[in-house]
Amino acid sequence: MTRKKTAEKRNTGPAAAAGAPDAAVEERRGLLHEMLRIRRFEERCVELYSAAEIRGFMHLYIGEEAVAAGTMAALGPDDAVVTTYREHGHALARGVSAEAIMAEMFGRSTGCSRGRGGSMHLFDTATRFYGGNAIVAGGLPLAVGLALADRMRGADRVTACFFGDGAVAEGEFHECMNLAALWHLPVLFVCENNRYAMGTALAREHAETDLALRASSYGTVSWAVDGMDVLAVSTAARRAAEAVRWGGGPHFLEMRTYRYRAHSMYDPDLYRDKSEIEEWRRHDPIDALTTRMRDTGELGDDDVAAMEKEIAAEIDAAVEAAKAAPLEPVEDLARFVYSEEAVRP
Amino acid sequence: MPDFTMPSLGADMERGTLTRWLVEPGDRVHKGDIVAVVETDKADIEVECFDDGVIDTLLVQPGANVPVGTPLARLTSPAAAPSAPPSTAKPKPPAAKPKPPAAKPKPPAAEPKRPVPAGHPEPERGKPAPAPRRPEPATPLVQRLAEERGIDLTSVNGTGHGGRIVRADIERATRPKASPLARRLATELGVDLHHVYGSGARGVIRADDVRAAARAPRRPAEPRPAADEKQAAMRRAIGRLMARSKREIPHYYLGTTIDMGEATGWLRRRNRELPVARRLLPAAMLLKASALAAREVPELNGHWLDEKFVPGDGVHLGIVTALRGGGLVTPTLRRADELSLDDLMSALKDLLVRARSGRLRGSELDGATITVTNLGDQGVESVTGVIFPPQVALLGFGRIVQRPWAVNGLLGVRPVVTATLAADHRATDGYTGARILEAVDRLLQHPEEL
Amino acid sequence: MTTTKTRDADKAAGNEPITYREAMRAALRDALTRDDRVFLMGEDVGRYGGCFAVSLGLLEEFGPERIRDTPLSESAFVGAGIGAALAGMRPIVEIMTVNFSLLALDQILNNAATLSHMSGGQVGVPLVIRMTTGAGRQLAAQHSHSLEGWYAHIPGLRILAPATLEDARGMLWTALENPDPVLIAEHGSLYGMAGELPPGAGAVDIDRAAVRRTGSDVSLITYGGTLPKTLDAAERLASEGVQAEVIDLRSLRPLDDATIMSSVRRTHRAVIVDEAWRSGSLSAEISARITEQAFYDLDAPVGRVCGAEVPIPYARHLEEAALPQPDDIVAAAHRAVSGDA
Amino acid sequence: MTPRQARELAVRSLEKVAPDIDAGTVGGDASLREDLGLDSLDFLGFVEELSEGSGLRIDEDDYPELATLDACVTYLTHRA
Repeated sequence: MTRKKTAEKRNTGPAAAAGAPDAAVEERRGLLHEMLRIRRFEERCVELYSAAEIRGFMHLYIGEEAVAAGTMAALGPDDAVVTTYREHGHALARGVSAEAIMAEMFGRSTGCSRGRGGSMHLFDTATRFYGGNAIVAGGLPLAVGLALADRMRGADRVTACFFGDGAVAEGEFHECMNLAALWHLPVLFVCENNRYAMGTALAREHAETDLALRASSYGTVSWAVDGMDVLAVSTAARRAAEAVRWGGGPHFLEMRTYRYRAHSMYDPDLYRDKSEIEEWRRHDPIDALTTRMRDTGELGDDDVAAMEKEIAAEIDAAVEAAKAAPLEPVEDLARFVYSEEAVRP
Repeated sequence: MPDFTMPSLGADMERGTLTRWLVEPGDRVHKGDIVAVVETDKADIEVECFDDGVIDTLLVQPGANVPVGTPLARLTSPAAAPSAPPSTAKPKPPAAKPKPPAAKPKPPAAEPKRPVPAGHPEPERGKPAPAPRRPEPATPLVQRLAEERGIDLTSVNGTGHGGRIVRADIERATRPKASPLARRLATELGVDLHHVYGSGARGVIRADDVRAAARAPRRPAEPRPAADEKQAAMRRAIGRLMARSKREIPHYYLGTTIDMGEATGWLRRRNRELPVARRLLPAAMLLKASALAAREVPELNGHWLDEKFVPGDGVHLGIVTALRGGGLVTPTLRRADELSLDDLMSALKDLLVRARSGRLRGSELDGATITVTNLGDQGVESVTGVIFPPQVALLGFGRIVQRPWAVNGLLGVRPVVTATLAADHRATDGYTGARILEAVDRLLQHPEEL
Repeated sequence: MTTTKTRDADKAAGNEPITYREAMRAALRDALTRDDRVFLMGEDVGRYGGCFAVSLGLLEEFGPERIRDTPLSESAFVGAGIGAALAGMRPIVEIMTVNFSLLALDQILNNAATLSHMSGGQVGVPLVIRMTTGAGRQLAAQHSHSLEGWYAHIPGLRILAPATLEDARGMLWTALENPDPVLIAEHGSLYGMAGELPPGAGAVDIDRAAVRRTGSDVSLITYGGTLPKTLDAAERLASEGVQAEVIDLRSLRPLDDATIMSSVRRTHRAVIVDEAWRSGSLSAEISARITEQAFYDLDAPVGRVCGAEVPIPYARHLEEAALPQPDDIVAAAHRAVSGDA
Repeated sequence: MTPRQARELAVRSLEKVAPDIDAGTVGGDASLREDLGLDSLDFLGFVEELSEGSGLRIDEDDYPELATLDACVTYLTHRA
């Protein structure tokens, strides 16, 4: 199963022919590049938000990059993705261009939702990215439906549905887990348990905090994964996705991860103390992989610098393009409330 | 080296209050360091710096409330700083000056403007100008009724004893309740809603009521009911003006007969070559002669104001125009003395057509310095008019008639016209009055010079 | 083969009287037969044959994959219908009654109605949702709501109210072919209505209102379950010297302003009959549009005959008092015509 | 010009100059100046309409022959 985008580019090199070890190195390099890319992108978003270039709500993923990078690596180009408002990492890792995402957050017509969705509602049919959903657990029924269509047409595709620990307490979570299991639907539930539902810690929102255990009660194959270890994430995601693709029914992965920054730009983050954040930073997924690859000689200082340089250039270009991009003309305000003539597939 | 500015910390944050600095001038700061605490409506939020550098000066003191983007501290580059570790040595793009918040995309077009029903012209509006306030106070009943129906008593014409406002006046002034369709039909059929019986609940007038009122037997010659009302109002206005004129102005009258032979002969010869549209009427010559004469006798061309004569700023002729349905209006022909006969003729035509169709502008109805009445057109030989205050003179012309006339001792038949003058004895006396009639006579003997 | 299939076939062919529910069933069968992307999903639509027996026999004919009974999870299966539509299927989701649709309102509003616009036109939701609505069968407050007006408030949705056999038979296919989400509100008291369907009756338009009876004195504007009552009232008014025109809206969003205004401009009087509570109802919207677009043609205030603003009571006499009845419609029409409104 | 056309032109011209007079019902023998109250200016406009409508050149000397509608009809039918 080849990973979209970055990984493919590298496989064409001589290393690919040499077989596994180099492929593994390439894959790790790809995962590191993806995680670093997500982090730098969001750090730049903080600056832009402070300068009021980006407005509205913005929810950052910094700290959880391993889940997006690892899981997307396990998906194929025809698979579908449904996610939440904390979606920049998912969109980037899935292959939505940094430029289209940045333009969207600048509210420009070149944004991946024409500037109408903003940070919380990114859409991209090319990568079957069916958007962020700002209603907690609101995306789960959509994912079930996408999987239902695949099941009815015998398509061996996977629908990956991302949501947080907060969604597990929603009625829709219960309804969808039961329906997916009942109808044996090809959906991969990816629960990013970052230990806080906005300002409410895990133990103050769930009587039973072992979310994987909860999920298994629906007859769905479920297990927990260290969401701060990108290799653990990608291994688990690959195994689960394969099972789902070949008719193993829905699978549920509880990614135990952590967000370093507040719930959103508007959150004073008073509900946890700084020491806890520092504790989790010591298991930072980027530092962990960088250290490991340095120790095994797979990664040198200049490799990291080159990666940073390439990423910075990509982000700068995205920001400049977004600033220069046009706004959607007000005359188009009502367009697409109803479909234009063409009937969709 | 960009300044450190007040960050935007929320979707609707326009301003922020600096609570505390966590650094002082001289401190070395790195990208991402927390440098200050800002108070928002939710709580105090720690604010990070986005650049590496040294705090140079703190521009804003704690407690200050400033708009987003305001420079809070000036930074200098870490001149002698050790070479930055590779990972952080990113070439920083030239940070733009603290720009005003991104040009907010124009807010989506406000809801399409709600269609406001076109203002419906009230047929009743346009009542004649309110008469001056009645001395006698209205009765309590009338006060209450006016109060209830939101009517301004000064705008009501009192028809009671001594001009007192009585209940009937209030009824007439109240805006009748009618359905929109009824109100539209009333305008289209020229029905005055005041005279229509409302068959609907609480006397509401409905379409059928208006149709019935419109169908009521109407003799073609008899003016339309709405015209009655307007006619009566006009009659009252003219009556008041003439009464005041007679009361206040000591009139004296002069008259003379003018030989129109030269003038009418010249006119006929001239008209023969012209198409109908460009032919002149005798009236035009009479008006031009009057204007030129008024210029020669300025004492009669002006106004009597607070006991003294104010000469006019030009010869502006008030032209008495009879309206076919009865009543009259006096449009003003400005600077009549400077108009050629042709220009005067076309101006006269235009004024009279618009006067008759009620499309005169306010400015065309006043400002006359002397008035001419030409009722001769209606077959009367001699006209002695009543001066229009505050003017001081009025010229009148009768019909041009054939009369036996001695010219150079020989008897013949000549077309003649009787010209009269009514003048204000306070401003002038007979001697001056006579001079204007002589001037008119002399001018009419040389029509080609008019 | 099962009896319902053969008997239905005869009725659909117009050989003998057919009921509203049988016409809707014929529409379902026709759609399922013509397009394999079409499937029906809802509580008890399969083995039970539908809470109002509309889908009786379809499970046996089309199988469990395309006639899917669902658990009692309105948000999940309505959302799943939306998801399947996103993926190109043509689902027909049956929500047993409008009363239970409140549990799926978030999916209908925030996903079905919004995704196309919010995504800049990238994704569409070609979904049909059917739900039974209205009162009059002594089902008490929680099972007697009329909430089509709520849904007619939402841009991005189309709302239909089939009140005749032709519309029950013909609206579904046109709705399925429409690329946007369409809600079909079927008034519960109409299912048993019997009549003749012209042979070969098929798809009908879903944009225009219909003048079910012409008249010159007053326009009676209504939809769905109150159409029969309004037609009865019109008959009585005729015998009392008032020629009433009856307009069946058929589409609650978008509203067919042209047909409404052309009627009101002829009759100069309008009475709107709407079973829902009057405050903020569809009748309020139609009245506002009439005063905006035909103000100078009104010879009386726009009248409204609506449900009493109370939770619908169980007791028969109370329920009848709470709902608009022909007597109320006749009285309102007289008030408009005689001008003591 | 036939008598009917002439009368139509005369009535139309009168209506144009004096819109408030119901030209259709006015007696053919009613004097335009005295009975209907047309003043010299109105009459000039009336003559202007007649000459334009008929293409005739109407001199001042002919004015007396246009005193009533009937007179106008005979004047126009003979001349046009």
